[in-house]
Amino acid sequence: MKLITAVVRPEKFSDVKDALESYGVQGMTVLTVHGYGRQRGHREVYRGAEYTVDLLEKVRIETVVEDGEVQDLVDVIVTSARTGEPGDGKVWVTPVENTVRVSTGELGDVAL
Amino acid sequence: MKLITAVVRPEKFSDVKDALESYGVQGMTVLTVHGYGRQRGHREVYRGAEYTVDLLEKVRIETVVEDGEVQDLVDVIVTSARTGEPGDGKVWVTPVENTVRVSTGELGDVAL
Amino acid sequence: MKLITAVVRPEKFSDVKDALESYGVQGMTVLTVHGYGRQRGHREVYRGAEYTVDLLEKVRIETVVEDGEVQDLVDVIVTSARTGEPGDGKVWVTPVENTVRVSTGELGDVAL
Amino acid sequence: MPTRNRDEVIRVELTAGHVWTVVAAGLVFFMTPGLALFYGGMTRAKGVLNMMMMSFAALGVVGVVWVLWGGSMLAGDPVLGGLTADPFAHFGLHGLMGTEDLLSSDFSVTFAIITVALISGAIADRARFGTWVVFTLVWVTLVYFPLAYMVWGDGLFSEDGALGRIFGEPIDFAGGLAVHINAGIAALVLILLIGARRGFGRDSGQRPHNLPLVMLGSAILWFGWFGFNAGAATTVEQAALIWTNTLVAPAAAMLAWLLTERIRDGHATSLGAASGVVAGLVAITPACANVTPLGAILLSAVAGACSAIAVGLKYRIHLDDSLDVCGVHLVSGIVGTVALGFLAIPSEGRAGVFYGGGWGLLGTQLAATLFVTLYTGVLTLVIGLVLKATMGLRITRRDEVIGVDLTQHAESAYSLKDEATGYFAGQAPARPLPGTAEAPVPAASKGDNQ
Amino acid sequence: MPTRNRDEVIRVELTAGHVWTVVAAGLVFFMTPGLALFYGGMTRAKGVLNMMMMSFAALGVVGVVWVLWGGSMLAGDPVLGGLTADPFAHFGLHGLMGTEDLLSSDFSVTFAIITVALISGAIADRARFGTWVVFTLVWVTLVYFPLAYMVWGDGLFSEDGALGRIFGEPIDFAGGLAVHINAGIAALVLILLIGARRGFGRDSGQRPHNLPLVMLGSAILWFGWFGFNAGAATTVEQAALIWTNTLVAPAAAMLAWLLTERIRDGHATSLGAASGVVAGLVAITPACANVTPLGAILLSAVAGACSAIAVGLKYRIHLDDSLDVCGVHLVSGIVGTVALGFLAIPSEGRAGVFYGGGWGLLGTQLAATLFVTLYTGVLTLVIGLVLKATMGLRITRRDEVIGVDLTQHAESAYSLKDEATGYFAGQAPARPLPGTAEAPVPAASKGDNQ
Amino acid sequence: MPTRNRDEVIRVELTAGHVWTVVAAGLVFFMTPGLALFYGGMTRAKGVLNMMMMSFAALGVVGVVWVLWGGSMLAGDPVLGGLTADPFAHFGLHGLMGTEDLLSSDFSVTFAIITVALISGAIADRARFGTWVVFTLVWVTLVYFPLAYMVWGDGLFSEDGALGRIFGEPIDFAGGLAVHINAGIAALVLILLIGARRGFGRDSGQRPHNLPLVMLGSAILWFGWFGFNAGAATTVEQAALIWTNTLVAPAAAMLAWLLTERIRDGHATSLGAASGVVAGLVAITPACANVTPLGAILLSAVAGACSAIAVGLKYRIHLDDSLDVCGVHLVSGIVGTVALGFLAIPSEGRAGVFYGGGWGLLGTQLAATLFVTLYTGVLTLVIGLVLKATMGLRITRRDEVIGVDLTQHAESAYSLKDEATGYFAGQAPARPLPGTAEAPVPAASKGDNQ
Ligand SMILES: Nc1ncnc2c1ncn2[C@@H]1O[C@H](COP(=O)(O)OP(=O)(O)O)[C@@H](O)[C@H]1O
Ligand SMILES: Nc1ncnc2c1ncn2[C@@H]1O[C@H](COP(=O)(O)OP(=O)(O)O)[C@@H](O)[C@H]1O
Ligand SMILES: Nc1ncnc2c1ncn2[C@@H]1O[C@H](COP(=O)(O)OP(=O)(O)O)[C@@H](O)[C@H]1O
Repeated sequence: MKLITAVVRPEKFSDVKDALESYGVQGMTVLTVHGYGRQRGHREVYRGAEYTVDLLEKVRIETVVEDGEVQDLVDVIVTSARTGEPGDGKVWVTPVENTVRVSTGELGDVAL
Repeated sequence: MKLITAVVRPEKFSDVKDALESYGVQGMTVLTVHGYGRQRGHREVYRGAEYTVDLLEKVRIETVVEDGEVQDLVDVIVTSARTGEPGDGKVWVTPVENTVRVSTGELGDVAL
Repeated sequence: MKLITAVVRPEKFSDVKDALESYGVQGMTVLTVHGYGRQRGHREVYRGAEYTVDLLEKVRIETVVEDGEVQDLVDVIVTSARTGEPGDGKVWVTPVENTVRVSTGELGDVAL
Repeated sequence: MPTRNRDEVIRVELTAGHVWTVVAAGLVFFMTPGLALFYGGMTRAKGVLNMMMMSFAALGVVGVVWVLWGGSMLAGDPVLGGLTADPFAHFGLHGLMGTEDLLSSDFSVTFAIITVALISGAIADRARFGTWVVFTLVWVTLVYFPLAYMVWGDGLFSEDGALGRIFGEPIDFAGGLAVHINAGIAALVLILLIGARRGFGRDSGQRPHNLPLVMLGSAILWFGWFGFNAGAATTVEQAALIWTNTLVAPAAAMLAWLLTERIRDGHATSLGAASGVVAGLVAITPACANVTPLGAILLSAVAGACSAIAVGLKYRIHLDDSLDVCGVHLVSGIVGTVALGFLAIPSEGRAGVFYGGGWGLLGTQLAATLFVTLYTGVLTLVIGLVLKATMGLRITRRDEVIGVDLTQHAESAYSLKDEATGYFAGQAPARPLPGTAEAPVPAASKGDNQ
Repeated sequence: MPTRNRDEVIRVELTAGHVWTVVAAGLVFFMTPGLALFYGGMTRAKGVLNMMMMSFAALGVVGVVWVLWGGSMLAGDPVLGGLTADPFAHFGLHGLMGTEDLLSSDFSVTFAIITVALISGAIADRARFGTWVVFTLVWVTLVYFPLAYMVWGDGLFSEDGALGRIFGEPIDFAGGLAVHINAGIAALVLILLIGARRGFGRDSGQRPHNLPLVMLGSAILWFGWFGFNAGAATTVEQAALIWTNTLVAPAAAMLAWLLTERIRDGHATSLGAASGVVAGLVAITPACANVTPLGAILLSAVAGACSAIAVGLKYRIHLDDSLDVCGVHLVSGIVGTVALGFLAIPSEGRAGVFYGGGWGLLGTQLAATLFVTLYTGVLTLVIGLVLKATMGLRITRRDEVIGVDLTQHAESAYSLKDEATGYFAGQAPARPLPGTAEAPVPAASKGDNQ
Repeated sequence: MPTRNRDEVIRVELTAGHVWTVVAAGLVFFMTPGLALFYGGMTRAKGVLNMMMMSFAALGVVGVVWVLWGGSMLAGDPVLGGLTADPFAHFGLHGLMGTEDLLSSDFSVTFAIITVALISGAIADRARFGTWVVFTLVWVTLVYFPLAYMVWGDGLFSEDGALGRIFGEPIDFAGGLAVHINAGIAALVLILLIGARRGFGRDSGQRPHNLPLVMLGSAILWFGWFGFNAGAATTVEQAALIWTNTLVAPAAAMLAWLLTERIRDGHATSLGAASGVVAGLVAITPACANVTPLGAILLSAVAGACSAIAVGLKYRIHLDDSLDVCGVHLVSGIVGTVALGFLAIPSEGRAGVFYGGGWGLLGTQLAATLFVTLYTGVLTLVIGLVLKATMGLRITRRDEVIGVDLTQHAESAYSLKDEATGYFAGQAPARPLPGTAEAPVPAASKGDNQ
C-alpha cells in the first residue's frame, strides 16, 4: 500500500474530489493547510500597517491506496488539479506498511 | 521507528486518548480533519437550497513509536475507537527513518 | 527524497520559517495542530468548573526535500525552534517514493 | 412616513409617559434576542442555533398568542376566582384597539416573551424543537399569563385577591416573582424531566463556544433592562431611582461574582462578569423602585456571590441546569424578592425590617415566593409530563452526538474558512427547489470545469 | 454636557412628539448596521467585510449627500411637475436650521440610507466597491429622493399630484413602495447587469458563514423597525396599534416561514426564522397603521410563506439574487402593499375590500406598485448601464476566486486562532508608514530572535 | 410592572425632557459595551476577553464608585478652589434621592464609565487585570470627576472659576476635553509606563482578529452617540442640529478616512470605515451644538484624514498605542476642540474666526486643551508610577506569549469546532466544585465508556 498526499488549490478541490470519486477511490482524509512556495502571496492592510501574506490556503488530501493504483491516481489528481499556474501544488507518495479498518478490524488492502 | 496515523470519530477521541495515555504513549499530535468514505453524510438546508455534506469531521492522531510497540498500539487504538458502524476510521503505519527531540537534540527512540 | 515533518511551538514558527527560507527551501506546507507530550498543560475555568487543557497548540511543518539536504535541514529546524524547555516539539523523517509538481507535471527532485 | 406630514409629526398628541412606554417596550423586546446571544454563546458550537431558535420561537409564538388570547388574559376582568382574566373577552385585542390600554398591553407582552425564553437555557443541546414550540404556547397560557395577572393585575395577590388579603400584597416591581422565580422553577422541573446532557460533567466540549457573544448578550440585556425596570415608573423621581439601581446593582453583582471567583478559582473570568451582570439585574428586578442605591449595592452583591456559588452546585447534585437558569435566575430572583423584606424603604404603608417595618413584609415576600414555586412547579410538571408522553421532550442519543443544530434544524452555525470548509461542507445544492421533477440545474452541471 | 446645566436639562422645551422623533430616528439609523450584520452573516466568510462595507458606504455617502442636497429634495417645493423638489433650495440644510423641519429631515434620511443599503444584498461577493460608492450617490439622488417625495411629499402621488389625482393616494405608511419595492426592483436590475456569482448554484461555499450574526442582524432590524414604523405615529392610539402590528407581524411571518420549511424540507431552520422576521417586517411596513392585529397576522403569514417559496426560485431561473433581496423585500413588499387593498380598516374615506371599501383602494395600490416598478426599473437600468460601461460593475474572475474582501479591501474578516493564523497570515508589517524612505524598523528587525 | 397600574402608566408625570434624559442615559450606557466589541475585535484572538473585561470592569467599578462618592463629586459645591466638589456631601447619592438631580447624575455617570474604558485600548494584551481594576477606581476619582466638574460644573473652567475668568469658558458640549483628550492623554502616559507588546511592529499576529465585531462595535458606538451628544439638548432646534451633526460628521470622516487609505495604500478597508466613524464622532463631540452641518462635514473630514495618518505614526516612533487611542481619540479630540475656534457659530457672545468672532475663542480652546493635557498627564503619571511600583502594570513575558486571556482569566474566547476543539481543549472538569474534599464525580467517572 502507498499513501498519496496531495496539496492542491482550494478552488480545485471540488474537481479533484469528483475525479477521485469517478475513479472509484473509497476513502480519503482532507484538511485545510497553508502552503509556502513559488506562488506569490498577497498583502493585507490594517490601519495603514501592511502585512505580506506568503502562506496561502491550500487543501491537503491523503488517501491510502493499493500499490497498483498509485500511478493512475496520481495522474487523476494532477490532471484535475492543474491550472498551469505556479501554486497548483504538489503530490507525493510514501510507503505504508499496514492499514486497519477500525470498524471491522480488517487489515491490508481490504481495509482501504 | 514507525509513524502510526489514526483517523477516528471525534466523539471517540477522548476514549482513544485515555487508552493511549494508559498504555504509556509519551506524545502525539492531533488535529481535526474531514473524511470521505463509506459512511453516509448528512444534509443541510439554507433558504430551501439543500447541501449534501459527505465530508465528515474526524480526528487525526499521529504518534511516532518504537518498532516493538506498533502492534500493541494499533490494537489499543482500534479497540478504543470502535463502535462497529461504518465511519469508525482507519489506522495506517508508515516507516520513520529518524526522530529528533527539539528541546534537547536527542535522536532516535530516546527522542520519542 | 524525504519528507521532513516538524512539530514546533507556534511562537517559534516565524523563526523556523525564516531559517528555512534563508537556507533556500523552496516549498513547505504548514498547519495548526494540537500536541500532547511532556509539557504541562494549563487550566481554564468556566462558571467554577475547571478544565485541564493538556493538548497544546503547535505548528506542524512538512517539507519534501532531496536526500542530501535532510541532515542540514533538520539541523536548521532544530536550531531555530529550540527554547530548551519541554514542549519544543519533534522532527521526524520519512521516505518519499516520488513527487509531482502539479502545475507542470515534473517528477522527482526537480519538482520540489 | 418620513416626510409627508411634517406638521403632524411635530404636533403629535403623545405625552411623555406614552413615549417612554413605547420606548421601554422596544427595549424590553430587544432583551429576548440579547438573551438568545447570551445563551447561544454559552452552548457548544453545535447547539448555538437551536439555543437561539428557542428564544426566537418564544418571540413568534407568544407574539401571536398574545394577540389572540394572551392580551385578554392580562386586561380582562377576573375569572376562576382571580386565577386569571377572561381569555376571550378581548380576542384579537379588539377591545383594546383605539385605547391607551393597547400600549400597556404592548409593554406587557415583552415580559411574557422573555420569561418563556429564559427557561430554554436549562435544556440546551437536547430538546426537540417541535416540542419546545408547543411548550411555549401552553406554558405561557397556563402559567405565565395567570401568574402575571395574580401578581400585577387584579388577581389572587392583588389587594382584594384571596391571597393578597391573607398574606398582603407582595412587592414585585418588575418581575422577581412573575418572571425570574417563575422561569427558574419551570426550568428546574424541565431539567428533571429531560435529564442531563450526554457527557454532562465529563465532556469538556460543553464549555461556552463564543464568549464575546455571551458578553454582547449580557450587554444587550442590561441595556434593555433599563426599560424592563423603569418602564413602569410613574414619576421622574421614581424613574431616576430605578435607573440608578439598574446601573449600580449589576455593577456591584459583577464585582461580587468576580471576587468570589478570584478567591475560589484564582481568576476573575469574563463569563463571570457577564453572569454577575445578569444576576445583579435579576436581583434588583423586584426591588428596583423600593431600595436605596446603597441597598441595591448590598442586595445585588449578596445575589452575585450566591449565584456564583450556586452555579457550581449542579455538578455535585448531577442536575444538568445547562446554562444555570436556576443558579442565576432562581437564586438571585429569590435573593432580590426576599431581601425586600429587609431593605424596602417605607412606601404605601410597608417597609423592610431595617426600616422599622417589622417582619410582616418579609412574610409576604416569602409567602408569595412559595406560592409561585408551587403554582409554577405543579403546572409545569403536568405540562412537561404530557409533552414527554406525547411528542417527546428529548432528541435521540444519536442526534445529540451529531449535534442538535444539524439534526433539528439541518444547519451548522459557522463556516468561517470558506474556501475549504465550503468545499468540505458539501456539494452543490442537491435539491434547490421544492416540488420540481426535473433534475435540478446546479447538480446536473456540477461536473463542469467552469 | 453631562453636568453643567442641570436645570436646563430638566427644563428642556422638547415635547413628547419631538423626543419620540429623535429616538425613532436613532432606531432607524441602527437598522442599517443591523442589515450589515444580517447580510454579512449570510455571505461566505471571504465576502463578509465587503458586504458590510456596502451598508457602511451607504451611511457615509447618503449622510453627506443628504446634508448637501438630499434634504432639500425632500423638503422643498415641487419642481419638474412634482417629480422632485428643488435640490438646491436648502443646500447644506441651511433653510431648515433652527426649525423643527430639521428634525423631520433627520428622521427621513435614515430611510434613504437603509433603502440604498438593502440593494447591496443582491450583488454579494462580486461588485467593485468604488462603483458601489458612486452608485449609492447617483441612485439615492435620482431614484430614492424623488420617489420618496412622490409618495410621501407633495409629489406626483400626493393628493394634488398628477398621478394622485388619477389613481388616488396610495397607502404606504412606512415604506412598502418607497423602500422595499423600490429597493427590490433596483436589486433585480443590478442582478441582471452584473450576472451570477462564479459557481452559483453549484458551489456549496456560498452557504451563510455565520448564522448567529444573521440572527443578531435580524433582531437589530426588528428592534429598529419599531422606530421605522411607529416613528411617524401622530396619536397614542396609532402608536400603540403600530407597535402591536410591528411585534405580531414578524412573529406570524416567522411561524409561517418555519412551517413552510418544515413541510417542504423537513426542518425549521434558524435562517428561516431570521428571514421570516424580515419578511413580516417588510410586509407590515406599508400597512402598519391601517390593519388590525388580526389583519397583520393574516397579511404577514401570507407574506412569510410567499417569500419562503420565492427564495428558492432563483436556482430555477438561474438569477443570482445572492441574499434574496427580491425574494424577501420585493415579494413581501408587494404582498403588504397590495393586501392593503383588502385589509385596510376604514380611515380618511378609504377602506379595503373586506371592510366594504370596494375595489378602488386595491386599484390605487396596484397602480402605485406598477409606477414604482417602472420608475425605479428604468432609472436603475440607465444608471447601471452607464456605470458598467465606465467604471465596471464587477470584479475580475481571479479576484472573485481569491475573495472580494481580500481583493477589494486588502483584509480578511477573521483571524481566530491567532498564534498560528497570525504567523501564517503574514509577516511583520512590510510598509508600516506612508511615504517613509528609510527601511521600516519592524521589517528590519524581523530576523531578531527577541 | 407590566400590567398593574395601567392608569398610572399613562398618567406618569414625566416630562418629555425627563424621558429624553432617561433614554439618552441608556444610549450612552450602551456605548461602553459597544466599545468593548470595537476594541475586542481589534485585538488578537487570545486577548479579546481581557480587552472586553477592561470595559466591563469600568462599568462595575465606576458604577459603584459613583453611588458611593463619585456622584457627589459632580453635584456638590466646589472645594479645593474649584478643583472638585465635596465627595462625601452626597455619599450614597442620598442628597439626590427624590429629586430630579438624580436623573442628571444618571446621565453623567455614563460619561465617566466610557471615558475610563476608552483608555484600555492603549494597553491591550499586556496589562494585569487586578491593576486595571484599581486604576479605574483611582483614576476616575482623581482625574475624571474633578475634570468633568471643572469643564461642565462650577469648577475651574466655569464662568466664575479661576481659569474660566482668565481664559474664558471653553466650548465643550459633549466631551472633547473631558472625555476624549482626557482619555487620550491618560492612554499616552500608560503606554510610556507599560511599554510595547512583545513583537510590536513585527508580529503579524497582532492584526485584528474579528472585523465584523469591530464594525458592530462602531455601529453601537454611533447609535449610542446620539444620546451622548444630543442628551443635553435643551431645545427642539438644538436637538435637531446635534442629531444632524452626529449623523453627518462620522459619515464625512468615514469617507475621508477611506479616501486617505485609497490614496496611500490602494484600498479602502472596513477597519478604516469603522475607525473613521469613531474619529468623526470624537471630533464632533465638543462641537455638535455649535457648528452648522457643513461645518461638521469640514471639521470631521479633517479629523478623519488626520487620524488616518496618525495611526501609522506609532510604528515610526515605536510607541505601542495598541488600538490607537491617541491616534483616534486624542488627535480627533484636539481637531474638534480646536476647530471650534474657527467654526463655532455665534452663540452666547462667542463665535469662531470664520464667523467674525476673532481669535479669542481659539485661544480659550487651546488653553483648555493644554490644561487638560497637563492635569491628566501629571496625575495619570503619578497614579501609574505608584501602581507600577506596587501591584505591577504588566503581565510576565511568559504570560504574554501564552496570551492574556488564558493567564489573567483562565479562559479562551472561542471554541468553534466543538467536537474536536472541545475534546482537544481539555478534560472533564477537574475541580468542578469549591471546597469539596471528595473526589469530584465527573473526574472520577472520566474513564467510563458511557
Ligand atoms: N517541497 C515541498 N514540500 C511540501 N510542500 C510543498 C513543497 N513545495 C510546495 N509545496 C506545497 O505546494 C504548494 C504549491 O507550491 P508552489 O511552489 O507555490 O507552486 P508549484 O506547486 O506550482 O511549484 C505550496 O503552497 C505548498 O503547500
Ligand atoms: N483510503 C483511505 N485513505 C485515507 N483515509 C481514509 C481512507 N478510507 C477511509 N479513510 C478515512 O476514514 C474515515 C472513515 O472511513 P469510512 O469508509 O467512512 O468508514 P470505515 O472506516 O468504517 O470504512 C473516512 O472519513 C476517512 O477520513
Ligand atoms: N511520539 C510523538 N509522536 C508525535 N508527536 C509527538 C510525539 N511526541 C511529541 N510530539 C509532539 O511534540 C510536541 C512536544 O512534545 P513534548 O513532549 O511536550 O516536549 P518535547 O518535545 O520537549 O519532548 C507535542 O505537543 C506533540 O505535538
